[in-house]
Amino acid sequence: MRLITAVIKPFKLDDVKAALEAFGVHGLTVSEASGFGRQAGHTEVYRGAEYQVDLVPKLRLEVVCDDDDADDLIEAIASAARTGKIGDGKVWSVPVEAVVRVRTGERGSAAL
Amino acid sequence: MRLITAVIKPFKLDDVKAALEAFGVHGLTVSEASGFGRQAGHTEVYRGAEYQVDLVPKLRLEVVCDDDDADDLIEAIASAARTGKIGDGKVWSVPVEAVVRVRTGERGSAAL
Amino acid sequence: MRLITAVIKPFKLDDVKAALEAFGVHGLTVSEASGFGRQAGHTEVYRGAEYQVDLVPKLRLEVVCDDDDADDLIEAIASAARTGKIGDGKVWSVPVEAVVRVRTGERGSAAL
Amino acid sequence: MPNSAAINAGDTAWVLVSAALVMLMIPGLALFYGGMVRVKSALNMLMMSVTCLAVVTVVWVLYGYSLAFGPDAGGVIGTLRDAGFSGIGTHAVTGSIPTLAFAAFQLMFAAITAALLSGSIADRAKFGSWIVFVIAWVTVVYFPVAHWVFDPSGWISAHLHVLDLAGGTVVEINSGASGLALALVLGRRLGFKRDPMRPHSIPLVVMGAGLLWFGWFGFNAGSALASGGLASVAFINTQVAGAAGVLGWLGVELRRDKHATTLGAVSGAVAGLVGITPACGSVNPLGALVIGLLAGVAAAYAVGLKFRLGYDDSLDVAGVHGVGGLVGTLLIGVLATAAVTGGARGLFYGGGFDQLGRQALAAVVVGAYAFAMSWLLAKGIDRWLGFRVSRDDELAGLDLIIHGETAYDIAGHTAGVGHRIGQSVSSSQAVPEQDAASAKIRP
Amino acid sequence: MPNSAAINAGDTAWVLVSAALVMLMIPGLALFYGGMVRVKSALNMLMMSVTCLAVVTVVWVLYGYSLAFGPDAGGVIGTLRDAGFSGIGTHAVTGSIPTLAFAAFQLMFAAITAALLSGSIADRAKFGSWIVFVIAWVTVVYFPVAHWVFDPSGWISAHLHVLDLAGGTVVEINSGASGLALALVLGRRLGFKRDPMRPHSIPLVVMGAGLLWFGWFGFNAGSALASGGLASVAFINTQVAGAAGVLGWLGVELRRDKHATTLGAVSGAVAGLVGITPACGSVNPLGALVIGLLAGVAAAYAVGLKFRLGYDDSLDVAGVHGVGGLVGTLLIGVLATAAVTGGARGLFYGGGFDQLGRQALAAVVVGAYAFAMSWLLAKGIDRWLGFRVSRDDELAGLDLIIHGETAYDIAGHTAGVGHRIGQSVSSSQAVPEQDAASAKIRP
Amino acid sequence: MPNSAAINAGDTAWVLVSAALVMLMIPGLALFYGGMVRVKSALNMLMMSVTCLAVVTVVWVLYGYSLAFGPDAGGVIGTLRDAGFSGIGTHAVTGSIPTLAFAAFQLMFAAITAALLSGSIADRAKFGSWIVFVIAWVTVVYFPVAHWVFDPSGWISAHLHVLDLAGGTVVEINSGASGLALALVLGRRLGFKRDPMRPHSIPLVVMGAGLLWFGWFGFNAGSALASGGLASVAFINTQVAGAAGVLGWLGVELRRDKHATTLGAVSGAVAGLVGITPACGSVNPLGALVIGLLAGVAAAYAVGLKFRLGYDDSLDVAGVHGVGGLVGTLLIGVLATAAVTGGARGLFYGGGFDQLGRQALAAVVVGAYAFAMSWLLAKGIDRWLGFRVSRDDELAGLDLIIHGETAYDIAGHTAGVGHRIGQSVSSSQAVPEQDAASAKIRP
Ligand SMILES: Nc1ncnc2c1ncn2[C@@H]1O[C@H](COP(=O)(O)OP(=O)(O)O)[C@@H](O)[C@H]1O
Ligand SMILES: Nc1ncnc2c1ncn2[C@@H]1O[C@H](COP(=O)(O)OP(=O)(O)O)[C@@H](O)[C@H]1O
Ligand SMILES: Nc1ncnc2c1ncn2[C@@H]1O[C@H](COP(=O)(O)OP(=O)(O)O)[C@@H](O)[C@H]1O
Repeated sequence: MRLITAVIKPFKLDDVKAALEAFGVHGLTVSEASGFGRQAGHTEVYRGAEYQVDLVPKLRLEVVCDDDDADDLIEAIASAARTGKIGDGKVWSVPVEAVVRVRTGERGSAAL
Repeated sequence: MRLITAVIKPFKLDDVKAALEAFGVHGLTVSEASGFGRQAGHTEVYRGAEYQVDLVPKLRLEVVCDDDDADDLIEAIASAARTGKIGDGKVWSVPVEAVVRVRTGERGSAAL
Repeated sequence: MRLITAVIKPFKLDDVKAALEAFGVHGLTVSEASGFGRQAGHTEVYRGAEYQVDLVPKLRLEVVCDDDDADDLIEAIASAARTGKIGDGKVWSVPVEAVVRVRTGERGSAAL
Repeated sequence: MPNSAAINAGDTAWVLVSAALVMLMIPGLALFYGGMVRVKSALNMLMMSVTCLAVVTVVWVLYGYSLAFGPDAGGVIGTLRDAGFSGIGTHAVTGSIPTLAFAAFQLMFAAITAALLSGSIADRAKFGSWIVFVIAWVTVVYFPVAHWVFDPSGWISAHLHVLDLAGGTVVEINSGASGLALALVLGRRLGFKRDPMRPHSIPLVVMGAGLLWFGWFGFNAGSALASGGLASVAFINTQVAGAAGVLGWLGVELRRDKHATTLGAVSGAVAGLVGITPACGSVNPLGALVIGLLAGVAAAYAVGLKFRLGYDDSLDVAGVHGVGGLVGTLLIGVLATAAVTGGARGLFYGGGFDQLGRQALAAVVVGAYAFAMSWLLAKGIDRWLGFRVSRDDELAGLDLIIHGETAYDIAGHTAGVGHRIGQSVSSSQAVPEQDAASAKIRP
Repeated sequence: MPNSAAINAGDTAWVLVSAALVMLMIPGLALFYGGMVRVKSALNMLMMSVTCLAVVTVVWVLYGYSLAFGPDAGGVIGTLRDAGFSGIGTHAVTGSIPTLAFAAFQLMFAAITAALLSGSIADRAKFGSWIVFVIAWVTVVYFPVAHWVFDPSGWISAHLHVLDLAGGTVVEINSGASGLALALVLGRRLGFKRDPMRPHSIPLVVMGAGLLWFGWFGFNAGSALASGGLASVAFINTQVAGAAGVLGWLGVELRRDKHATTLGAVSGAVAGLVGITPACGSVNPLGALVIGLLAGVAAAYAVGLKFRLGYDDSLDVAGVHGVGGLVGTLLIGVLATAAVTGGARGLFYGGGFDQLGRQALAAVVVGAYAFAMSWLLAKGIDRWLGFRVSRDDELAGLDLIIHGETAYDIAGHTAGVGHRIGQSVSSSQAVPEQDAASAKIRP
Repeated sequence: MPNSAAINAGDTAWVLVSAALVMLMIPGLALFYGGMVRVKSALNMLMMSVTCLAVVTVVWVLYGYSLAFGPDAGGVIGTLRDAGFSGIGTHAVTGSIPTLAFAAFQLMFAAITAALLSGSIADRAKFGSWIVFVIAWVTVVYFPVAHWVFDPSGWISAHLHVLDLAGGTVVEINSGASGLALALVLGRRLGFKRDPMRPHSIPLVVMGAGLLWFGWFGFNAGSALASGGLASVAFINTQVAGAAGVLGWLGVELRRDKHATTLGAVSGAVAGLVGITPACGSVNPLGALVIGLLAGVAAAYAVGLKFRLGYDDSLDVAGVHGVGGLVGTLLIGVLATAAVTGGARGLFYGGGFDQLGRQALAAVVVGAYAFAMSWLLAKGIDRWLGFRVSRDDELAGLDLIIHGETAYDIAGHTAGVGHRIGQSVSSSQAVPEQDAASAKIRP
């Protein structure tokens, strides 16, 4: 099994979710994140003092999947999240040793 | 070493924490997450427009542990988090190469 | 490739970021987290009822890097985040199988 | 349209302003209460106040005013002659102001007193049952008690000669006793005494308290029904007692908890303001200082009783309003000064136990009546409709379950992400296989 | 300085208070609207109201008052004689109050009416263009219409004898029709009907609604311009209609959506208050009950039209103010009672269709004029300056792009982390190779 | 109790309302300031205002009123004869209103002026020391200065013939100079000029500003102490100057920062309102326009000085109140018009430099006195009790450390999770080995 983690632009969530569903993946976990990177942050001004905000809002997606699906899924997520502009994010995968569905205790592929 | 990640229903945190403590694990990291999956979301209505909210609130727990403990811990977490209803979440583990306690620089089991 | 995850005290972010930049790493992903551990929480009082809050605010940093850099980076992060007081946090690393830059589809080191 | 000669423009201006001020106390209370509950039921808390404003107003027009202030029937209740304000035009006068101004002012008292009760049953009441209860409660409890005390021919006013300018009995003891009954009937929140149920937004609580304090000037000084010396002494007494209440509560906290809290400060303010409500037209500013201080101290201790005794008066209606109102109502019997009342004097000023006895009797009667009737009404509604939501609904939070809403969508960059409007609209993009007929945007 | 004998202190107190109350409606509206939009453009929503308060006030002093209430020119407009309040000192009297008090009261009406329009173009307007529009709109639309209806020599007032105490035409129908025109010119928000655009903070909306309701007493009862019977009936009618509006809207929701929502309750309150605005000095409390209820019901249905018909009147200016104002303006023709008006009667009280016809005519004329002129002005500004922000800016949110701010920094422990002040300041610590000359803290 | 014949009901209504309005400015200020600081010390900011309201009120009753307005001693201070309002009953009259109404109105001025100071020392003051400072400061600084300017026998009023209707000296210059002294004594916040210290909630700031503006009508127009022409001109001038202040500040921002910010708009409003405070009863609306505009511009530039000169007047008490108050106090000497003042004229209207000189002298004397005494008091308290919290406490945030609270618990689904009530309660479930004796729920 693999765990695919994707850091994407927030407004791309619906597209990525659709791509996953088209692929037959119906579960994922999303959390809020912020990124530093090439993408520039923004400037805010309060009573004449300018603040440079470098953290850029991102969403962080996690999908556990079968080893065989991993590469295709990474590809699917990356294309769905792509705008072509700096800051589109990263997708990476790590090996998973075990996965359990809490409700039933099922393990492995059956747990997804 | 292993990293166990658990996605659970928020109100189960105290139970899982108690289970971990019973097991002798006294550290963990928690973050907020939302999940898509089998569990249905909910509907909200604002001035007559209905919104379907598919993201379901979850907590995401991370515990780094010794290889030997991993399986038991996964089991312990899963049973503590179980309600038997859809949406109870997932637990998975990945291999860890190194772990350091920031305060002391200790590595490996000593870092936990 | 490796994924380094660091759980640190929030006000140490700028120091860690500076250390990473000094090392030549210009990207990282940050998310909010809370930790249970040795560090004591705090007490709040509302209309005479005392609440013990055990969760301590933390930031969770993720950096994907080349295998060769991993150890030095872990060291760099840990020293930058260190205050020497309980609750400084943990740094751990896991092996990464693939990494993609969403914008370009580049893979491996080129994706960072 | 020229005014009737009996109408004093200055007095009318003051009473109209006061009525508006008391109205503002209702959103103020909504925020005060709403900030104090957990975020998952915050809107429900707001809605309990807002619907009181709506429902009690309508009931007031239809028959409430007439029950409370219509022609007296035996000192116990008004008759229905003035139902629908029939016959009460713009020329009708009460004292030196238009009767409609008086009616508007008193309307607000009924509405806010009902809203006060909602605090005792936070996070667990069925919404429809709450509305039914409110209608029944104002009819059976509030209107009669208001008649007894506020109408010159009511028995407490005419025969007991109780001093209660702005409603220590009618509003405070009444709501405290009724709230306690409600809390007992509905039972404790799930997790009471185990889970923390801390305020989700203290700035909201402070803002609500600020509006309450502001509105209380209308509540108390407006009760003079004229703009002059009595209103002025009631005004400054209100300010002084609110201030002293803050100090009283914070003093208890510093002694007991080692922290002076923001929630404590504003709770103390409310307790002090509650305490002076009956007494504002009977004592001088030093008396107000004493009453505010003692009300603050007493309420700060009283709110802990619910944990000791195990009843879940969630936002301390009995602990703050009941106790504070009792302190003020009784202390009139001690601190009333003839220079302010124009006659009656309290124990401290040589008036003996006479006034104190009358005050105590009124407090007991109103408290007992309110508790008993509220308990019966709540029990009846519980049998009939059920008054408490299911366990699952309570855990999920009333906002989503009852109102189909959540209070905030600001928690960062998922704000607005991952939702879809209805079915068809989004599905037309992302999930094209779904049926367009399930569209949920309503005309 | 002693007052002129013609000045009544009580009436003046009431009108000054009322002016202050109406002023408070503007921050109230800002919060009401601001809570209803997504968090990324919440400040922009606040700013549209705040700048109305500023800009319209200045315009009013310079020439607005004079256009609206200066010496009449043919029933259509005032002349510029009173521009800059020249010659209007502290002794000038209008009715029984100082002219400056009257001018202050009417000023607030102009400012809030302009602010109302901002709701129809939430999240997408260029800020500079909005300011230009506001100046043009009050000049070309508001001041003339106010003259027609509120000035005794205006043609609607003097010749049509329309009953409209507090501005069902001038304020409500006017803003509704103008808002609709604005929404049409600017077009729909990106993602309209697809993305949810839910309120980012309903407590903020409730607080805003509370201030609006409170301020509305000044708006309506203050329009009596004196403190007596007329003000009192307007006051209680305002309360009753607001309450009935809540019930009307919630009734529709319960029937249609199965949820009584908080947003619905306060929207209904506003609809009811809008409905009674013209009628508050013409009907009795039972009439107000009917008007409030119907306004609430009508508006609850009307807001759905924008999804059906596809125009994006984002916060329902037309749906709530246009529709509610129309309901109230017309129902005067049905429910006006001689006991309140002192003469004119509606259809229901045997007055025939006469008054109803006059009311309908005024509603149509004002609505048509406002729609047409607003459309022309908005189109012109759109050509000249552009009225809508770019696609990217709209997606990013106006707060950051236009105002360089974000509404909140409370989302937890990254609050305040990861920001730097300017360049040099932080760089002097963490990134020492940067140039100190890029410091951005401004004197 | 019938009113004394000398009491005018309309005037009394207006002054009572004004007192209530000024009271509301204190919660308004609390929100305005509270929204502007970082979330970790937001409650502390609220508490500094709330405790001023409480403490100053009590001090006022005990001896403050008497020091400020009791029988004059040499033009410098009042004697203690009226301490505890002894002998001041409901029939006592000041002008045309009850003395208690006048005392209530003036009370609010003392309370809000003290609260203003808290802005200069945000996020770093010991709470107990702040309370001690407030008591000392009103006694040594505020009450004397109020006597000098507001009491007819005070030396600035009686001999300098300075025009200052609502307290440009007593309130604004006084708080500005005192705030500066406080900021200097306490020193800069940790991270000043390096870390961003951005407002944690701008909607809260806007709401606070809205309440301030609303309350300012009472502050300024209420200072006429009667309801007529003077109140009316003060009222409209207040509105105009607030509006012009918005435009002034935003103008500076657009030129300098390229963004018109929400924080700037409301800061400009406050600056304009500050500017007109002394002048509202001396200039006409065009004069108010000039004063508001210049106050907005001057303050917008002045707030940057703290970064240049390195003192941390955190929320710009000196920059906004000091500078704005100075602008207004001086410009009376330029723009006062006989038509409004009934006599004195400014430079622009041919009055020469006479009045301007008097205004400048009063400004300098009050500013110098306030700065010097505040510096001494703050230094003394710092030596005695310490005035600043420890480094660790400042980093952790005052809310948790001092008040044992956090402002919000809304950040999502961990709201309310992971907390336990006391020790024993939760332990009885999850950690059964702990000792039940450590239970922390207090009665
Ligand atoms: N080495 C890294 N490890 C983890 N996350 C990274 C890394 N580099 C970038 N990121 C994440 O990816 C996001 C996009 O990176 P950025 O450099 O801005 O643009 P791009 O990926 O288009 O080159 C960042 O905001 C950050 O969240
Ligand atoms: N493939 C997956 N990868 C990561 N997280 C998942 C995956 N599938 C489900 N989840 C997480 O688990 C949660 C529960 O899944 P769900 O399908 O609703 O119920 P259940 O696990 O009981 O079958 C989801 O809300 C989501 O957070
Ligand atoms: N086994 C663990 N797995 C994951 N995170 C942990 C673990 N133990 C501790 N942590 C995280 O590290 C933080 C610091 O740990 P703590 O025990 O308080 O101090 P220290 O690391 O200095 O000994 C915790 O708040 C938690 O977020």
